[in-house]
Amino acid sequence: MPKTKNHFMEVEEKQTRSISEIVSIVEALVFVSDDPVTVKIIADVLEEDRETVEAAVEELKQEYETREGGLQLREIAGGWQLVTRTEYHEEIRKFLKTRPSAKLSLAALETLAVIAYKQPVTVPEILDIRGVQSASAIKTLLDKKLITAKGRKETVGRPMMYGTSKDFLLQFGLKDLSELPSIEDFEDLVQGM
Amino acid sequence: MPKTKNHFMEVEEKQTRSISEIVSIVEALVFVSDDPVTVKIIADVLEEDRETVEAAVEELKQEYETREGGLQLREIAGGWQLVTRTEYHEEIRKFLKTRPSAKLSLAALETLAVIAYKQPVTVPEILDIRGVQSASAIKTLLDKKLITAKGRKETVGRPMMYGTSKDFLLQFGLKDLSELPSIEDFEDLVQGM
Amino acid sequence: MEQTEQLSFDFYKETAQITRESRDELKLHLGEFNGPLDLLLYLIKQEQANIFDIPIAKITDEYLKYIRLMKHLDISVAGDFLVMAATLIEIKSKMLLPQEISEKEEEEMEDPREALVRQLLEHQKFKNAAQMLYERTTVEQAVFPRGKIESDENNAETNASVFDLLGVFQKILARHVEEVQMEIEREEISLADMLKSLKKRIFENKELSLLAFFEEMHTRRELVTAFIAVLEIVRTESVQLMQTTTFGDIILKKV
Repeated sequence: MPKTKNHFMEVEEKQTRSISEIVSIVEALVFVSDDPVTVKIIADVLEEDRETVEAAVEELKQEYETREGGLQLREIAGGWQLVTRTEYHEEIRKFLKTRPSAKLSLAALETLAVIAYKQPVTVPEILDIRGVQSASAIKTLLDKKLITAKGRKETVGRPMMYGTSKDFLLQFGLKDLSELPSIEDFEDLVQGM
Repeated sequence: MPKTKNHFMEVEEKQTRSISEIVSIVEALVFVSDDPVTVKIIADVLEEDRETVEAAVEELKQEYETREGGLQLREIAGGWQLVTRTEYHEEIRKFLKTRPSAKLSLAALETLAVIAYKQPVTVPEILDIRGVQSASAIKTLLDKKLITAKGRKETVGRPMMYGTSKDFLLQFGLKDLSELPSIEDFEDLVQGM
Repeated sequence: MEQTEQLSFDFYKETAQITRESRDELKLHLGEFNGPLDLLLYLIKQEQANIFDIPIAKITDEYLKYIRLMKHLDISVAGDFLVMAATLIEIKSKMLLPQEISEKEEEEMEDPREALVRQLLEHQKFKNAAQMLYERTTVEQAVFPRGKIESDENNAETNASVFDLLGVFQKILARHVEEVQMEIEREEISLADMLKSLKKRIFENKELSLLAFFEEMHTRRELVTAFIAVLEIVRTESVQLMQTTTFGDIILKKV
């Protein structure tokens, strides 16, 4: 529809976006971005001029204000960002709390993997394998009762040893520790059964 | 604005959200959630009944469709999710500087098709249908979390059974497994080889 | 210069992937996808034959011709092809047998090709299903979820299964090996850095096993640096060397 005349150059073809199309693209870009997006970046990506993009952003902002929906477009730190409206913060907070808590962070998961496969294992040994401090991950795992202390190791400093708990078996659907897939199993799978 | 009369009870206060308010809250919740949100969760958080929330979701979906902006509300993997419209994928990709993510190999896709339609299914059964070893394809699918192990089959060798995961639904834009076209639908094509 | 011309696989046409190597050698590259069933479907199509009435002698000959081309194959893949070759030869010979129909068996006589045809049809169905998935994923790749927002940070969590656990563990091991290699390859650790880390270890744990500390070193150079660092720290800091038994481990202890 925007192609009203013949274009001789590729570049010119790109200029034929309607303003409402540009508004839509701005919305999509702001939505997918992790950080606030500047007009300049959008203009560069779309190869549109700054004024056009500024007008589009302004229109989008107006649209969100008129709609009075759950979201708003706001300018922050020199860029644009989609956020929820402040009115609904209570519901949002409540919702965010309901998210399943059985999930583990990657750090915790890594630490758990080391403990599961190397148990009983001490904190310095875990540090050695993971290459990073695991104190907070270990605390999380203890809190979630996925691991338990298994006495002290008779070595310098008598560090505490850790192993997996019964809850660990339950949560990962294992009858016992022997049901943990072995690394060799995995290799077999790769090589063909 | 919705507070037109005096309320004597806390509980009643919660019931006085207007439908447009609920629509807005649904939008905010869907936006903040990092996974598709079910009507049930929203209903629980808002302490509204399911039907009300369903109507609100439907209205929001209509609104997005009418607006024809950069975003769409869609049902996927049993929940609702905000995503960009397909039209603007080139601009978004350029903005995110991502190339289309590596597509699955044909071997992996074929193996995935067998698993999707025959689940739970074992490696020997997959071999039977595909006529080739599928070990590396299965490993790829496990790595990409498109399939998961579903326990062992009580037969000779107790082979592992596999089925599709929630990520599978997400990646292929399916509400649930019943949305897969039936395998018989593909039969007609056979004759036309 | 070896130039490899690759004719890529076309999803919509069933052409086997052919890699042209140097020295006029044509090699059929049979990836996992183009298994024996695919090759058969391909040959049947080439011959414009009816899948329900496969000219088995002709197709078998063609099939074996291809098999002969496959010299440098992955053994497990080649195995699948050889199994199919055997099946084809068996069917072919059965069909060549004079049709001695005993009265008893007459009703049960089955076309020797039947099982194969069933398998081919089943396979073709799933190939079509794979194509459907391919189309779906293409659409899905044009759709993007929102970027990270603040509430995600408080909840940077992943779901876990036993396989995740194993996968993660393997990655840690791989990373570990990599780090050790990198340490060997990169410039040796400086005395200052060695001192710093040694100090940190002693002050955090109050004491440190000298043996354990030395065992962490990956090269002779590092070991020497570590040794100098220990001497230095005993000289300049309030740290003592202690040995509990005559040949026992030496402990670095904060005074």
